[in-house]
Amino acid sequence: DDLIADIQKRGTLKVGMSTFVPWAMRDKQGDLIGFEIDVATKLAADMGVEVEFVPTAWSGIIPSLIAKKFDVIIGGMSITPQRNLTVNFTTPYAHSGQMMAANKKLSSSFSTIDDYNQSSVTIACRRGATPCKAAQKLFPKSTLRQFDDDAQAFQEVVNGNAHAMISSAPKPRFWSEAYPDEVFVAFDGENLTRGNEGFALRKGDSDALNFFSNWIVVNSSSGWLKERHDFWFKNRSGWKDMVKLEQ
Amino acid sequence: MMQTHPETPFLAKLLGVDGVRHPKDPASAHIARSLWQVAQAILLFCIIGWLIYAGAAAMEYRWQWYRVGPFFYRMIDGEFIPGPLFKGIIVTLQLAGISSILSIVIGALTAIGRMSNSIAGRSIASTYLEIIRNTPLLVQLFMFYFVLAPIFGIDRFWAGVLCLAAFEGSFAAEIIRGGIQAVERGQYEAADATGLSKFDKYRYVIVPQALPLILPPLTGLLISLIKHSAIVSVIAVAELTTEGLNLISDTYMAFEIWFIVAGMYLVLTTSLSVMVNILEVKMNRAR
Amino acid sequence: MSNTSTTSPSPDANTLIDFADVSKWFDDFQALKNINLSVKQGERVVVCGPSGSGKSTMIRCVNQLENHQQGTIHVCGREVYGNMKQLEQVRREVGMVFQSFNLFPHMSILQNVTLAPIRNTKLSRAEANDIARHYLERVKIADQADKFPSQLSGGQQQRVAIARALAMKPRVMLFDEPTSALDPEMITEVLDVMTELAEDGMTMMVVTHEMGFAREVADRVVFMDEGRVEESCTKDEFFAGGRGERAQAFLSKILQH
Amino acid sequence: MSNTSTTSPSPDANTLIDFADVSKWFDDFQALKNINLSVKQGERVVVCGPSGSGKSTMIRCVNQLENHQQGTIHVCGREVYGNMKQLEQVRREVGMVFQSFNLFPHMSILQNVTLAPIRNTKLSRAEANDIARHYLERVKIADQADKFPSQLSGGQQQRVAIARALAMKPRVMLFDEPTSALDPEMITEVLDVMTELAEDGMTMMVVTHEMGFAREVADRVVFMDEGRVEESCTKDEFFAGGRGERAQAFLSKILQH
Amino acid sequence: MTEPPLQTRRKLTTIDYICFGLVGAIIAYAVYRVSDVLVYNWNWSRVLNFVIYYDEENARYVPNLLLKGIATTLRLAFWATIVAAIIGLLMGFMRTSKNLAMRMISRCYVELIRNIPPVVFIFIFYFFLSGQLMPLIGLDDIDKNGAFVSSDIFFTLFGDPKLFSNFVAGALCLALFEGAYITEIVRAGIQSVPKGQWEAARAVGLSPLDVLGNIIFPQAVRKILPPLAGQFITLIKDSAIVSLISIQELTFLATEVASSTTKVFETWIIVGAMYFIICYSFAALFAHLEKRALKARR
Ligand SMILES: Nc1ncnc2c1ncn2[C@@H]1O[C@H](COP(=O)(O)OP(=O)(O)OP(=O)(O)O)[C@@H](O)[C@H]1O
Ligand SMILES: Nc1ncnc2c1ncn2[C@@H]1O[C@H](COP(=O)(O)OP(=O)(O)OP(=O)(O)O)[C@@H](O)[C@H]1O
Ligand SMILES: [Mg+2]
Ligand SMILES: [Mg+2]
Repeated sequence: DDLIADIQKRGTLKVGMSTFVPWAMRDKQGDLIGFEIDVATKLAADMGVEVEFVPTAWSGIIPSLIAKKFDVIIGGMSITPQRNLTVNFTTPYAHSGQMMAANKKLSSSFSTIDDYNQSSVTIACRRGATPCKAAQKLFPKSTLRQFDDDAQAFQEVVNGNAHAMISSAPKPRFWSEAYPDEVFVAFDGENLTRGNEGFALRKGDSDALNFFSNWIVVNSSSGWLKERHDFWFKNRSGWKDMVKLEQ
Repeated sequence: MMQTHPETPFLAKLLGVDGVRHPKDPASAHIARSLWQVAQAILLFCIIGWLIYAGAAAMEYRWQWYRVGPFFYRMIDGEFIPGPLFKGIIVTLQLAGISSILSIVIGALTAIGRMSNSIAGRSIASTYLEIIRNTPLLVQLFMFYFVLAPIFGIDRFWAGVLCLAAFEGSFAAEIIRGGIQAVERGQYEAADATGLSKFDKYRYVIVPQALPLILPPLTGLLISLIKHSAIVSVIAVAELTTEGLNLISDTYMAFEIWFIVAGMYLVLTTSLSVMVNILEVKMNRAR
Repeated sequence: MSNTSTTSPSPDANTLIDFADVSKWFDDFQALKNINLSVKQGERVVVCGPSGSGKSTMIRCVNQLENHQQGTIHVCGREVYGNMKQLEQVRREVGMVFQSFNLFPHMSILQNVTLAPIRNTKLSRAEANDIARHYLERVKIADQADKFPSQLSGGQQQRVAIARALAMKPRVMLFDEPTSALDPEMITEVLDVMTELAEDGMTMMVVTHEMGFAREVADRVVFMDEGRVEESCTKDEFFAGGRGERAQAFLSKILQH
Repeated sequence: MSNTSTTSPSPDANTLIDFADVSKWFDDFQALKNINLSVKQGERVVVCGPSGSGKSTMIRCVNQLENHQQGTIHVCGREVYGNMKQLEQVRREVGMVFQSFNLFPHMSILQNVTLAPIRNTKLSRAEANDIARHYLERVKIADQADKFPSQLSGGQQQRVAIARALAMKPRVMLFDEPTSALDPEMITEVLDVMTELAEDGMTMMVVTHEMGFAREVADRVVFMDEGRVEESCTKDEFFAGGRGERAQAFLSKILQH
Repeated sequence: MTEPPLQTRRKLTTIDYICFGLVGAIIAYAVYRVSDVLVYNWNWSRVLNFVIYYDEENARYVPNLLLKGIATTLRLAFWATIVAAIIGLLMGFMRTSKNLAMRMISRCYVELIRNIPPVVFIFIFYFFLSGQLMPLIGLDDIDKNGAFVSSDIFFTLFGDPKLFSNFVAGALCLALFEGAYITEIVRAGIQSVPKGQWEAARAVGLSPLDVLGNIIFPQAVRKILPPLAGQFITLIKDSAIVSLISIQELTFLATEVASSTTKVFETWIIVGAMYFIICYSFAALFAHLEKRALKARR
């Protein structure tokens, strides 16, 4: 089967994604906005088809891809060998880092990785996401709590139920700004690891893989991807109005 | 109408096949007919099974059953290391066990409140019941976990336990109330007429008669509690479904793991139902 | 006891119901024991006997509401047998009236009576209505045709049940204690209808304890006990005392009431 | 009409039950209409009347199984009223026997009879057993003490119910159609026990249609109709015909049976 | 005829005051914790904006995500109830059949569904079976610009045509799930018809189909309808579970809103209230209808 031909024939590109500030989120009208939304929209436009987003719970995103609920995942999914055994990845279209937000009361004295790497420390993350892998690797001794959603993990830190949470940049920074008294960004905002996010595709169609990969190569050398990435990730001033943040 | 001739073959009795047998219908023909009906059913299940299999094949999914062993347990140097699924089912059982006891307590209190004359008892009990009945369990769980738990400083496991107990408690309340009200009116009157105090009336006359009516559905409640406990995976309590989800996100072997998890629940709940059935039959016989 | 029962030849055309060596079990309990009995065209048979003696079971075997397991039963010349189509045929020639009326509560009286003619014999609604009204008149209840069963008294309901059975123009009517669920005042109105039916020559098999009725219309009285036909004699023989000890004892209890 | 009931002075010590202007409603339906009636120590009152006339309701007001809404009822000198403690006291002085026995099915006969003495008067089990056996003997059923209610016949069950009521040594006994759920052979055995009780001087209020019993033991017959006490006269007056039209009509129907 | 005396109002007793006091104390403590101990910036308007929002360009209020979610939830419940009723009817009749194979199949169906956690069932069915089924019946390829598909009627009935195949899969999932419970309702309804009705129907020589269609079913329906209405409400609630497979109904959109805004408390309190209002009003409506039907029958 030929995915590209199918998409052309159907006239729509179905994109699986999951809400994940600022990769993809809802503006005040309830419409989807974010880095990935821009990427997928341009991708579809370049293919000459319409784009259709299929918002999907993170834990079901791979089974949904396999069950052909959509053609491709453009969902800030980091490339890992484990995942690659089940799905195909394109060349990375973004390189996110992992950042850590920590509770001021519990962990203000912590400064090194080793401080967090204790069995008495609880670290929260989003189930199945790269940050969890990173946390496992960086803090093997600490207790890991996995959630279906980043916001839940973060609330745990705000409430002092977890010492810290790891998430892809820049979310920990955004959140810490909202709760300056309770939460701070650990390690001065330094990225803990560097991720490689690619589109995920079903196995077995190297033509499609080749097409998507080269689309990414073209758009990153033209600087478009970086420009969009900076718009969404550097700070919130560009899109604050869209989501109507009061702070 | 279940009728069996004295000479109805054992097999037919066992299967509960209608024992209606015509004079000209020898025992062997009767067995043949029962077997034919069983065969029909098996055939149908085979067709369904084949459809599923064909579906799976068409999906070009790479089955990796050989990898599932360590999910249950590993033996390292003769030492038993429980795997995630094993740990998960233990947590599931703990969860169900604690919340079933709590739910019976909540149910009993609610039932008493609803049946009492007290305005507070009635209004609090019925408010509780209406709220539980008219919102989804999933939303209740989110409320418990995201709203109540942080407010009262309850941890994840207990938030799960309390939510399940509150949910099942509403059913327990109705079971208990139903059982008590199923005791004949004449029994209440006879107890009153002999001048028993209210406590004695319930302790010696009503409750002993209500218990046999209450116990079987209450054990049924335990089964549904085990089922519903799967939902606390949403708040990351490390029970069976959560462990399954975590494994899936680690390995992406979605279907193998879902089938295993479903199978484990099925074994747990059906074996419990069978036990309940046996219990009920025994109690009926005792009566 | 053999599992295969012998096939008896169909009895002569005049015999509408014929039991040959019929036995029936409920689980391990034998409710009918080698029943032999035949009812001729136009004959009126009253069946009596103590409670649990198998009267209902026997009469319900005629139209196979209960299936017997041994022996053969012929009704209107056909052997009743598992074959559904043939059985439906037989049931249309046999009308039955139950102790508890069993009217269809969701249908009006008229619908109750017309249902079978319309569904079974494909009569038009108008034709069926005519027939129904005729029989409702016969049981003296035509003015209630549009009511529902729950609006009628017990006696009226039972008369509707009789009309419903008659509307299929059956060759035999079976009655299973048709008056025993009725209040005393209503018993007579149902018995009157039954007596008229008997006088018109309908073949009838009636389970009843109303000995007055038996004395008036029965050709034959069958006395059952513990699943056996203990006695089967003409009305005159029976009431003249030509009966066994058990029947004697039973009768004396019944008449004491 | 006032909502607050007036407190009448307690009637003289000899009066065990006293109804003064008692009315009772079920929703909008008035089941008792201004009942005035008193039962003296040792008196045996039979209450009769057509179905739905309020006999059960009246007798059940005595020990407040039904609550009246107007007027006052005194039992053994105490006004029966909402107060639970006082009511329990009254109920221990009043024994009651129901139409449907209402034995406790999960207890043995002996336990049925000893429950109230043990729980209410804190007797030891041994003492209670002695009392129970005494009353069981009195109703001629001591040999069944260890059986369960479901193992007894209706008549036996009703006699146990009488023993259970007597075990509290009540000053009054109430009977609500104690024989109407029984088969004919069993009626006599229960009536015999009741007659003996009457002969021993027990104060009794009995709802029954057994006119033979009334004729034998009653001091007074009360006839009710539509929630009113229509007639209340001595047995002799009543049976001698000194009664109103309605009572007359009712009695003729009853005796026709 | 005298009037019944007015019922005296029940009085509050000490126990009542203690109970109310306890509940009040718990609520007061919760408020205290939220304001003093727990750190949280309440912002109701941010979430309420997702219920209904003010479109400044056209100067009017527009339903936003959460209201759309309710619409989807109701659509799901509606279709799933219809399909589940059909499944339940079939299986319910099979459950009372004389044929062992029939009984075995429906029994297995009911037991299987009732003994697997809904969460697990939904995942398996959705990803495994519906992944096969939907392309097979070609729902993925419906013409999204066809006259009917792009009409308002279609939108009212099925929602966004783009999500149609997903919607159908979710509805089927729920239907299959609730079908097991409706099967039991139907079975109870059929078995509530007195044995005498079967016998009377057979005795007048009706064919088996006529017996079921004309006698048993019409009587069973009266017993079936009220619990079926109740099951519809249950289905509204149970539909929350398909949020886990990303059907765009109320609970799923609520999780999206919660993670977009990080306003978790407000989101779930509002969504809980929305469910409550819907389910409670339906329950009241059905109770009213049932009462009226009962009166009409008398
Ligand atoms: N469905 C059944 N299952 C088991 N036993 C049954 C069933 N129907 C009847 N019996 C038993 O078969 C015996 C005969 O029953 P049947 O109803 O024919 O008696 P009967 O003569 O009609 O009595 P009655 O005068 O009480 O109606 C009884 O002992 C009864 O208990
Ligand atoms: N719990 C109740 N609720 C409503 N109405 C009732 C109730 N109990 C009795 N009634 C009505 O009160 C009236 C008197 O009933 P009661 O039982 O006292 O009559 P009765 O004289 O004992 O009749 P019977 O001889 O049939 O026992 C009847 O019309 C009855 O319908
Ligand atoms: Mg019978
Ligand atoms: Mg009465």
